[in-house]
Amino acid sequence: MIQMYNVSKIFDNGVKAVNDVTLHIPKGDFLFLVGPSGAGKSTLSKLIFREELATRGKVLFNKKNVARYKGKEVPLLRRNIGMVFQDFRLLPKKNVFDNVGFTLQVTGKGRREIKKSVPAVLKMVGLENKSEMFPKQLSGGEQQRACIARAIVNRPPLIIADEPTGNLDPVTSRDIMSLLLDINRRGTTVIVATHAWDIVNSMRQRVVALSAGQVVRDEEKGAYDRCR
Amino acid sequence: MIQMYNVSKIFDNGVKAVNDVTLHIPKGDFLFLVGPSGAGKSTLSKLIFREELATRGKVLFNKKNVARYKGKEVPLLRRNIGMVFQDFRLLPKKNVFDNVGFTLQVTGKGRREIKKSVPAVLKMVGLENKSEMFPKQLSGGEQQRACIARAIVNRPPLIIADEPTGNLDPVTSRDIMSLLLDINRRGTTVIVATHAWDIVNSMRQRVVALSAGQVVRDEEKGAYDRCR
Amino acid sequence: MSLDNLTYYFREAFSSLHRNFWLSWASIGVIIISLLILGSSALVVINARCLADQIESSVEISVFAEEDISESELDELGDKLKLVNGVDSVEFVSSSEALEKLKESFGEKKEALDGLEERNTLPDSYQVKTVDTSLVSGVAENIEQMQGVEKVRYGHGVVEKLMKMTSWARMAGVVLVLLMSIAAVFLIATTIRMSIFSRQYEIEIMKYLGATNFFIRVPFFLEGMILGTAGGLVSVALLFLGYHGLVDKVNSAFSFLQLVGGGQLINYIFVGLVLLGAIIGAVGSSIPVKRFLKV
Amino acid sequence: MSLDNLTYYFREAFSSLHRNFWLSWASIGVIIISLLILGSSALVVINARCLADQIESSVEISVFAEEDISESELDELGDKLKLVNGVDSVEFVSSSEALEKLKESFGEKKEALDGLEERNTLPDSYQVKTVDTSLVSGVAENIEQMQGVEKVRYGHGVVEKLMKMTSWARMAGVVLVLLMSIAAVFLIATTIRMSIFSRQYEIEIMKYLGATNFFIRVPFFLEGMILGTAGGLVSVALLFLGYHGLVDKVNSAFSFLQLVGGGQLINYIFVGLVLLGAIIGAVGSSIPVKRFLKV
Ligand SMILES: Nc1ncnc2c1ncn2[C@@H]1O[C@H](COP(=O)(O)OP(=O)(O)OP(=O)(O)O)[C@@H](O)[C@H]1O
Ligand SMILES: Nc1ncnc2c1ncn2[C@@H]1O[C@H](COP(=O)(O)OP(=O)(O)OP(=O)(O)O)[C@@H](O)[C@H]1O
Ligand SMILES: [Mg+2]
Ligand SMILES: [Mg+2]
Repeated sequence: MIQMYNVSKIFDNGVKAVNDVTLHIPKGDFLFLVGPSGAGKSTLSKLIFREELATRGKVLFNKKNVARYKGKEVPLLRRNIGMVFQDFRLLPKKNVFDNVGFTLQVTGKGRREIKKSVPAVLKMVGLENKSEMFPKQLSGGEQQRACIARAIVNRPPLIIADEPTGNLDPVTSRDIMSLLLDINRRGTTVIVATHAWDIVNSMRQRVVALSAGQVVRDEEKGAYDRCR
Repeated sequence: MIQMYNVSKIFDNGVKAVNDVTLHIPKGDFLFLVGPSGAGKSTLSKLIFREELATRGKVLFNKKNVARYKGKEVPLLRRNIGMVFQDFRLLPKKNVFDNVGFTLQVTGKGRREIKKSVPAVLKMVGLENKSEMFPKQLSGGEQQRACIARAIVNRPPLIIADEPTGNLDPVTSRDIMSLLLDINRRGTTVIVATHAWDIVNSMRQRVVALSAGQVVRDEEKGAYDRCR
Repeated sequence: MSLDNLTYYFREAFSSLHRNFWLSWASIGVIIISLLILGSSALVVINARCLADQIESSVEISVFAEEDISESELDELGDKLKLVNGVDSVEFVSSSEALEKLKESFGEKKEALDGLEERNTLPDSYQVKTVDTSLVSGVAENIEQMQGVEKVRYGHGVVEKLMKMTSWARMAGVVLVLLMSIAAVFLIATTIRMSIFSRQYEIEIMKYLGATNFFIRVPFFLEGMILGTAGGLVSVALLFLGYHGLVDKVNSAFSFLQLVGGGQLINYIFVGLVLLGAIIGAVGSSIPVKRFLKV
Repeated sequence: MSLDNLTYYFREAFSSLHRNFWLSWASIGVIIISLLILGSSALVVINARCLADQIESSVEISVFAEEDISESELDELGDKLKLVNGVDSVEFVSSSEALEKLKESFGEKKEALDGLEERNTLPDSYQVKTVDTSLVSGVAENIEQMQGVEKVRYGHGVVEKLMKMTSWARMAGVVLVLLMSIAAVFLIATTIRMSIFSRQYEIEIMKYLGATNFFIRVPFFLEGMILGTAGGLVSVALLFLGYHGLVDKVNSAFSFLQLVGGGQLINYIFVGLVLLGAIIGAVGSSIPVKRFLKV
């Protein structure tokens, strides 16, 4: 589903966030992206999402170079990707229901469908009682879960979750990870950038480790780090 | 240093975030605040910080009811508290150096002192190379560390860190926690709201567990939860 | 565009007006004031032009026939005058009519002229109006050369000054309305732009969630149109009431100064203001969104 | 306030102007346009008042003595007139001077009056000017009752109309400038308020970091003052150049219509505009901050 060939990202201020990464992610994969703070995990996700464009190299999504998506096509690319942003990015003036429903709204889904799908997804992440609340009125973990609900509600073929459990307690974290794994089992490709070493270690999925923008490890059934 | 007597916080929309909490935190304490997502940890911190006012009950800081701080005194209260916000709250149009220096600036510190203190603190959190960068240009973990640097730079008598390691890898997380413990050993009272069960368990400090706004456990040398 | 989308667009527009309450009111305020200023200038200009027209149309050439001319020759002269290029109308004023007119123009002092009736030295004349004020001097020269014409008179310097002044007033009017339009457009567009500026964050997120530019912009377009139309209607209402109050007062107070009381042009202005408000609102709201869509 | 703080405040103000580049320019644009509109209205009003003054000062009362009055009584009457309350000046106009004046006012048609010289029926008169136009009718009545006065005349209806019109013009002027001031203040304050609106998040954070309200507001105050002063200076410069260009053109084109070319009042307006800009900028920037400080 995703191929990266010698991808580098150098920001305006000269920071080399991603450095010559070559990576293949087949359809149906479940992949943990790990690495120390500032290793380039979020930047790598943004390259797939076309939030940033690669300085060098090629990023292919469904065999098409994402840099080739122009103007009107960019939204079509993004509708294929359910993104859990590290900084949440909830719409501040919409309540939880409308925030989650927004991804359905943009694809022109009718109100009936929205009214059916959204509550179901909110229930999955444990926010069934918060649908009328605005982002500002939510706790950190609740915002994070709203963000996860929004990413999965329109059943995209790819989900990228950037640190989806950073504000969640261990129990909820595990629930969320099981949810993602469940979605993966039904055919969705899932990429999770995370620092939750305990979960990574217990789930035994593919692990790609980044360090200073480079892939330093890529193991099937891997662990958070070699030593453990 | 902090006394809470039967404190409750009910938000406009009827949510009872903190429910009849009585809690004493002596000067020099190191306290972990734990509990599931939405338990009321952040709200409790905000009550001390006077970001929110208690609906019922009294919150005393240095023996003075925080509700009694009016107008011009509120800043004086806040200068005594180094706060690591769960949502960071970095000033978007100032670079890291100026963000961290701001807490010194507001107390009227001279430029010479700022130029001396800030780089030292940035080094402690590992951001010595990022001082010219703006919040938008930082990774999630880097923003979090900038926020921690800002909270400790003016050596306040109380530090409240709300989920300070949610975006940090295990190694950096441990470094930050040791830093906080170090600061605590020099006499600063430290409150850490966190989900990092591994760190809580290994550090064996006082643990206050919240659930649905109520204190359900308060143990010296406690653990993240009873079962482990 | 399905019905679902359409209701979504309108719901969004209205709830955004509601959520951005203060910004909406501030924008409407600015729209009202800008359009009021523009509308008032337009009304002033219309009245100035109308006054200029009145002044100009009162510029006439007096043609005095030779004293020894016969009655029939005099008539003939009148007919010939009508054929001169640029002449609009010709009116015969007899010696006694001239005295009447003179007395009239004296107003309260007219008894000073009482003695004149017995030996009226005022000659007969033709009063010639030209099609356009700029033709006066040319026509006058032509007439002077005609047979049977003793003397031609028109307010030489005065006419030229008047003409200058009225054409100035017209030009100044056009410039004023143009400048005011630019100012109004700038003010309204800037205000709306600012209010959208504060929503940059939202717009970018929507783009990240796979919304098309069109999808994001339509509610802004509608919102701006609603704001602009509302502002336009309020300012036209205020202008209408204010202006008609003024017209009533002025027209009854000064019989010699009559304001344009109504008519096509003024209605056009009122309709134009509402349209202008709606258009700047709609376009001004959807254009600035563009710069935040490039993510 | 230490030097460190002072430099901080100024550094903050300037770097904020720089960082909020677009908002700063938009605000300056709005300030310039608002002050230009206000300034132009003020100039129009000044000129209208000046014109009104000229018209009013030309309103006189003609006092005609009884026909059988002696030379010395006539002189005496003149002296008495000077003592009437409200009278500014008294001028004797003999019968022949009156005819001259009349002829003059006839302009090109004056030969029509040629016959009058032989039997001049125009009486001698005193031309009385009053201190203030509103006194004309009162003074005239008083004079009428004086001994030796045959008749008093002043342009009854006309004078009253003129007075009405000039006092109207004055009032309308005051109203116009007042309305324009309100509009300018509203426009500028709203714009600056909006630009601060988009910085709500920053202001709140500063408050959470222990900054005092004063500390947060001073840079906004300075920033607004800089914006306002800059906008004021630009608009005054434009107004100065534009107005003087206009005065030159108009005063040379129309000898009968003279614009106020300079003087104290106009300088006051220019200085006033810059001050107004600075004040609204400074106050308008620091007041709206207040609502975000309540955290
Ligand atoms: N817009 C930007 N401009 C400049 N530098 C940037 C920008 N975004 C990120 N960086 C830099 O690129 C590096 C990688 O950032 P990235 O956000 O990908 O890290 P990360 O692996 O997600 O870290 P974390 O776990 O802390 O979120 C960091 O050093 C960061 O400072
Ligand atoms: N401003 C608010 N208005 C209404 N409800 C609120 C507000 N802030 C918080 N709440 C509610 O209060 C409860 C406690 O929130 P709080 O942020 O204290 O939780 P928390 O323990 O910090 O959770 P987390 O670990 O997810 O950050 C939540 O259910 C939340 O929805
Ligand atoms: Mg990241
Ligand atoms: Mg919290």
